[in-house]
Amino acid sequence: MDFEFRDTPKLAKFRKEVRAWLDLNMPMDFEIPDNPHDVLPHSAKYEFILKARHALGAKGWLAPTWPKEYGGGGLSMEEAAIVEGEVAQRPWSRFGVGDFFPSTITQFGVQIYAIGTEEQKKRFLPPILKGEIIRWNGSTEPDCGSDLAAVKTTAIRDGDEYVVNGTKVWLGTQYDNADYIQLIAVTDPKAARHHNIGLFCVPVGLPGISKVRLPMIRNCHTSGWQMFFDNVRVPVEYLIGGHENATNAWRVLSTATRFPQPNMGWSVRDRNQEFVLDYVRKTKRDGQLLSQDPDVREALVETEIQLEINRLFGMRQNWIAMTGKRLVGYEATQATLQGKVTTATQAEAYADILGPAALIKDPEWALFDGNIEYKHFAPVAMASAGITQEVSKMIMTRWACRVGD
Amino acid sequence: MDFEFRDTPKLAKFRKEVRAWLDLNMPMDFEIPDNPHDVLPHSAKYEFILKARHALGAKGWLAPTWPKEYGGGGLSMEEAAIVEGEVAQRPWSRFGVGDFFPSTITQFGVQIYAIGTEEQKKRFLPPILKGEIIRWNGSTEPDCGSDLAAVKTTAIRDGDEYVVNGTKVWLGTQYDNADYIQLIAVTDPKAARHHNIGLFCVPVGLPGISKVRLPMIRNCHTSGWQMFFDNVRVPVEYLIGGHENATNAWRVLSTATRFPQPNMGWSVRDRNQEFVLDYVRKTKRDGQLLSQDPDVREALVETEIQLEINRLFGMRQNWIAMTGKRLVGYEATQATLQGKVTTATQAEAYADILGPAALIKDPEWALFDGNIEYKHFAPVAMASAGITQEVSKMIMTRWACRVGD
Amino acid sequence: MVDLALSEAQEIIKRTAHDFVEREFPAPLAIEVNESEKGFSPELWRKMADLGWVGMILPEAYGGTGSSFVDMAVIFQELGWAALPSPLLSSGVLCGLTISEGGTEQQKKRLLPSIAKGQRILALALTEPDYGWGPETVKLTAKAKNGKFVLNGTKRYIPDVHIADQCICVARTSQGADPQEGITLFLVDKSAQGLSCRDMSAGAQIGEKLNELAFDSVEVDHSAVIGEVDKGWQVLSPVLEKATPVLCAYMVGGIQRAWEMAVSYINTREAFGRTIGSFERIQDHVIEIVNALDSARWTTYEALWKIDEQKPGITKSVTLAKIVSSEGYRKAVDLTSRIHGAAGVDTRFVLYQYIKKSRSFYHYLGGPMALRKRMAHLLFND
Amino acid sequence: MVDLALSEAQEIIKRTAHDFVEREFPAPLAIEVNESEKGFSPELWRKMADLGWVGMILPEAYGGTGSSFVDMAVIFQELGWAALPSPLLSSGVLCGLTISEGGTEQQKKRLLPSIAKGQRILALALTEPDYGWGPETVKLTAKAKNGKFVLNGTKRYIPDVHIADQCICVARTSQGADPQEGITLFLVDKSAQGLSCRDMSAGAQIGEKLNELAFDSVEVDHSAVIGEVDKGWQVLSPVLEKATPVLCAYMVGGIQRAWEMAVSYINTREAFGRTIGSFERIQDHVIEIVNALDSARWTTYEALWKIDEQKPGITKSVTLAKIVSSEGYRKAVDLTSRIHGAAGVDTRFVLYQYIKKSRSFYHYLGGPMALRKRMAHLLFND
Repeated sequence: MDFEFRDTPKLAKFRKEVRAWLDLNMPMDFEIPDNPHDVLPHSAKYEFILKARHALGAKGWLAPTWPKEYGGGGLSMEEAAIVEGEVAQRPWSRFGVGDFFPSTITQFGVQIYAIGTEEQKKRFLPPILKGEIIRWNGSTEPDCGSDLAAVKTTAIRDGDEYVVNGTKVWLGTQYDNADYIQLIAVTDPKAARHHNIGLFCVPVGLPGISKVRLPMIRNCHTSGWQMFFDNVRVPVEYLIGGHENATNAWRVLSTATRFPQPNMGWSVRDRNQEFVLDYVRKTKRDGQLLSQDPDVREALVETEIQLEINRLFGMRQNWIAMTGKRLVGYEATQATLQGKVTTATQAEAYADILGPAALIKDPEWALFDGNIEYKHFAPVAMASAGITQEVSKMIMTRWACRVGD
Repeated sequence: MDFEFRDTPKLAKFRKEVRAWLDLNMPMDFEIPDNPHDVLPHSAKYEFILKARHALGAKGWLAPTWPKEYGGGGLSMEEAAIVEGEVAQRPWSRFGVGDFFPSTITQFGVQIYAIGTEEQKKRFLPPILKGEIIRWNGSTEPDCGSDLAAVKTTAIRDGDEYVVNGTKVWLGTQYDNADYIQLIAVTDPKAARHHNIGLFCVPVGLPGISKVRLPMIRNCHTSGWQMFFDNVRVPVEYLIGGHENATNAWRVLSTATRFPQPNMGWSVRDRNQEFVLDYVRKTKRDGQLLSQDPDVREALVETEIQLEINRLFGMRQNWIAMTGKRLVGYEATQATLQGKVTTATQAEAYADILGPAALIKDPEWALFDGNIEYKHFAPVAMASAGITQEVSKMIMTRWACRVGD
Repeated sequence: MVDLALSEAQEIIKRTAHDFVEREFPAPLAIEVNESEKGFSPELWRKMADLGWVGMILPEAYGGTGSSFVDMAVIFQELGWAALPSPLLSSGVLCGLTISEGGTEQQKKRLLPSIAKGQRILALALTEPDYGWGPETVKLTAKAKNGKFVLNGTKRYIPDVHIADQCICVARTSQGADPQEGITLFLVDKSAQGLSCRDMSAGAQIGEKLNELAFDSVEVDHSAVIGEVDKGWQVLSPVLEKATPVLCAYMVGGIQRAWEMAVSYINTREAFGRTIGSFERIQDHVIEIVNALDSARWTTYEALWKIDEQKPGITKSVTLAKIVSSEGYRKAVDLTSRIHGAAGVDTRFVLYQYIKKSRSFYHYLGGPMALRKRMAHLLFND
Repeated sequence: MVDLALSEAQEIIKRTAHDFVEREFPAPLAIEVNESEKGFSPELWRKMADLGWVGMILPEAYGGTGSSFVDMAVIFQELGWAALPSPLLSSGVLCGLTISEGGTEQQKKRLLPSIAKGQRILALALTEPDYGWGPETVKLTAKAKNGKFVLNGTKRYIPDVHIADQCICVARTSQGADPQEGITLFLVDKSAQGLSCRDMSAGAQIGEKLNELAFDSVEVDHSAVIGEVDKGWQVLSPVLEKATPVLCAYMVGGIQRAWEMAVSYINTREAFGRTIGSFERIQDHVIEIVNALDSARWTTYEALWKIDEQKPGITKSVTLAKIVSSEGYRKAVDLTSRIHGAAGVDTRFVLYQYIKKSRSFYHYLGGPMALRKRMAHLLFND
């Protein structure tokens, strides 16, 4: 057994290269704007992220472990971890490394890789993996969320095109514009559930697409979009894989470990925990250091325990991916669940310890540049993002309970 | 609003009478045997409980609020609370007042009252309410617990008798012998589920009944029984109400508040909590009073909070019963659930605070005469007793979620 | 004798209040007012004052109606149900009671009638950067100088003061071994020289505007002192205690509304071919909400009853109620949000207002971590 | 580089151990042995010793095999899976390591080979009525007198000592400001004059027999001292630390078995016309068990790996593993019992043995409340 990431001489050399490259392309002295979680279009941060992402992408480091032929870095897991670790140690990474490694890769890229034709992989993956394009996720509808097979949007074949009609919600919650929509739609309303849904890569500029803003709980001032598809004609080449493949694509996604998410944090301590530990070590309340308050101590012990389990589950995910032993299992879902539990534990503990200061966002008074406030609302804002805990448990049940085996 | 039990002059007089009666009939100096939770037949405690119960029953105080015509005390809720409170303050009540107010009344009595014929009420209720007889609960079967409608035991009418065949488990977990079995059995195997089950009061002496012991987790040395019914012929007069009434009888029971359980504890502090509070106030570990350990304090604050909520839910139950406003609701089930949550919180907290001493039962070393050990295992031993939390939630769902409304 | 029902008169108050908020403060308005710059509707405030709610627990002799705390809480529960923001707790309860219990006859005559009518709005300025609700946290100084007092220091996280005419500033006039001694209450005009008020809640998701009040050599007359010099805590402490379960009632109303939203949604929203209310995981969330609701409700009303009837154990009951309400409100809205999926984070949905309020009231008048410590002190008499 | 798999050699050890307990210790025997008067099977113990398990982490020079802690833990996990009781932790790990790390050459030669062969059984007598696992809890005195030491005091909650030949008694020889100083370890014969051993666990539902050892002027020679006089804690402390994750592995095995029982039951038991595994409330219990299992598993093995590789942060990892394992084991068996309904409290069902063991190991080598304090000290370097 080995629980340690350790640089071999070869890896140490690689690390030096990574550092040098980052110094050159993503310098340490980039000025961090206020409210680091705000991603306003054309804001300094937005521009910086785009620039940084393009640079990382061009180098192949946005998708470090993916094959080079598709625009990935062709790196080993160990090398990928070095890239992530070094990025995470830069001061500007307090934005969250997720901003640099977008879900366009970790979600849409994985799906195209899993079910796309060779031609589609060659066409769509390189710009995705190089960070040149952003896709919005067009899965959820007003009446369909967790139960994706219940989508009502239709895409009916008409000659060499699919005609799309329907409404999607909560697109573009992270980025204010996109190149494509990752769209699922019913291709045959009469066919059986789960066997009648297609996955499309829809260019946003097609006629018949319109959108309105959906404001949402979050600590950035952005929001999501509601998008309307009114007889949008999508050429058949934008259908990814077969016309009934979307369910498989999502199943792959919910359990995929082939390309581990780079922000698994297996080599990086949680920055919020570090901030709060440091804060209570230095801050006095009524003449006593907060770190001497037994309740503060116990609350931070509990967050530490959850974070440690989270770290180990993340390490296990990456190890499974590295060894290529299993493509699916309950472990990925368990890690996701533990992540949500950990975040909730942190959110409550930090608010208990820090009082109303944990709720303040104004740069003058906010703690840790607003990260604490951001963290506090993350469990609420992100409860349904990607997957709800309830649906995670449905998935986990299959393996954990051996139900149906 | 009024949250207080307060003696009016009339009630103060009644309290004096109760005290005098208890002094005479259940004297303070009764010697408490070791292992107070052991109810071995013919043990000193067993004999004492029987004697005490008969005395209380003869006085009508075992079922203080029930009509006198059926053997109850005809008392008001306020008077009943006085009886309970005074019994609970006697040293020997550390056995738990539940030993004096048996489930034969609170379960079987309620069912007979709810669905029995007037003749059956007149016949069965008086000996039950006077504590002269004990019934064992013959509901659960090896393959049927929470889902009572799935009983396999049959009771097929043959002339003036029902012929009973089947197996029941977990009878007599509190008492080692009984007069009757509260039995549910299918009266018509072909009829619809829930509409084919009869409730019987079966005399234990009938030919064809046999039994073996079932050892179980508990802190008394007793156990349950498994009972076999082999062509037992039960006269038709022992069928309570109609031959398809058992489901109703159980539904009444799970939500009934007409006759509140006397051991709702609305006027009595939890004795274990009192013991532990007292213990940590007096006991030093490494030279420091346990009550000065912040973790001990916080653990007991949490048990106190749960106990207070428990007390208020119990008060509400008795108030609902007193005002006769509702016969059914989610509140009774909520109170039961809160009771189980509270007990589990106590069990864990006391073990955390007291260490392995909480697990010791030997009289030489046990804490609080073994009550702490008893409390520790109660959440496990009693998890399925009466009703599981899972089924409680099923019942609570109907009202709390308005599902099906 | 135990009676957990509201009296007939209270039922009428409850119906009146419920009808009022349903009619005057429907969800769209709740969003609009709460999201407005001041987070306040002067029009609604006037109507509430006209209904007599502002002076409800103030003495009849000074324009109030001398009602019970349970009466007042019945109204607060409905205000909380509607998420209606107002300075009622600050002005009508905290400051009104402080003046009524600690003020001179002259102060009462001068201030209480206009407070009761809602014409004068007061806010309590107690908490400081070193956040807490005990006397040891009061560090803002008031020094006697030339027959006046000069106030220097900073108050933070103060609600309602941005719309107030005056504030009651809790200041330290002397420092001894006992932090309860040496505290003095001052009535300070918002327009006083050297006093500045800034909104701390910009961009934040908190239900009430929180302000910083900076006192830079603010001079006040001796007549501004409420109660005795150095003995202010003795006036304020019981007021804080009495106001707490009133706030809890507001939170109970919020939990009630969260439950109603949850029940309504789970019985209409479908997933996997069923209404989501048929899933046990969803049902269990609702059961947790109901448990939070009833726990908060009964601990709160017991505390209020003890205050009205002057029963022993008020501190323990109030502490219990605030712990249970703070934790329960947050849990209830978070679960309601989860039940709603992505719809639960749509800020056009009124639930968002409740999520924010659950946060701002979580610590107000004392957060669970501090109150659990207090509960331990009560359990161990130390 | 990160590799969470067992080595091929460890996989063989695991299979061997699993086959052994499946063949030699089926559920009926698990009940019989655990419920027997001594809670011990000498026959199984001999077989375990023959397999080389007892001396596994003892040096080869003294009859051991010098294996790694992970190797040892692989076996403990299978023993825990089977709920097999033995003095392996007491004799082969705690006492064996103490002698191996603190004993003289002579002591090692004399004691270790027979310990490794299982012919000599030792138990550790550390805890006292004032229960705890730190040096400050050691109050039993050893006073030098006529070239001997005289031991007086009481040890409590000591497992395995009733079947041991000797015990290592942790005694206080001097008292200074630092409680870690002044502790001495003595090897004491069970038959020593003045030493009495009594079973404290009569009637109790604890997985291991716990004993009281009363020392009434027990005299021992200087040669009985292991390590230096007054410096015993320095020997014992790292041994306790290393033994802890080995115990955790036993608990991980128990959780694994609880999960298997739960999965088996929910897929066969029916209620309301369905297997109970189709109910979300039941599924959630199993998910909680799996989360407890994996949390305990990975924290435990990381701690063991750190010990084997002498990595920094051993104390934190060990503390974490024991907190997570203690809490997880209890939760897992309680949920498995609940899943089984009344069948879960039938003591003829082997689950009962796991319920008892989850209790007795909960506090052994440190309970969560004390360990969370230690974790705080580590976080804040105080």
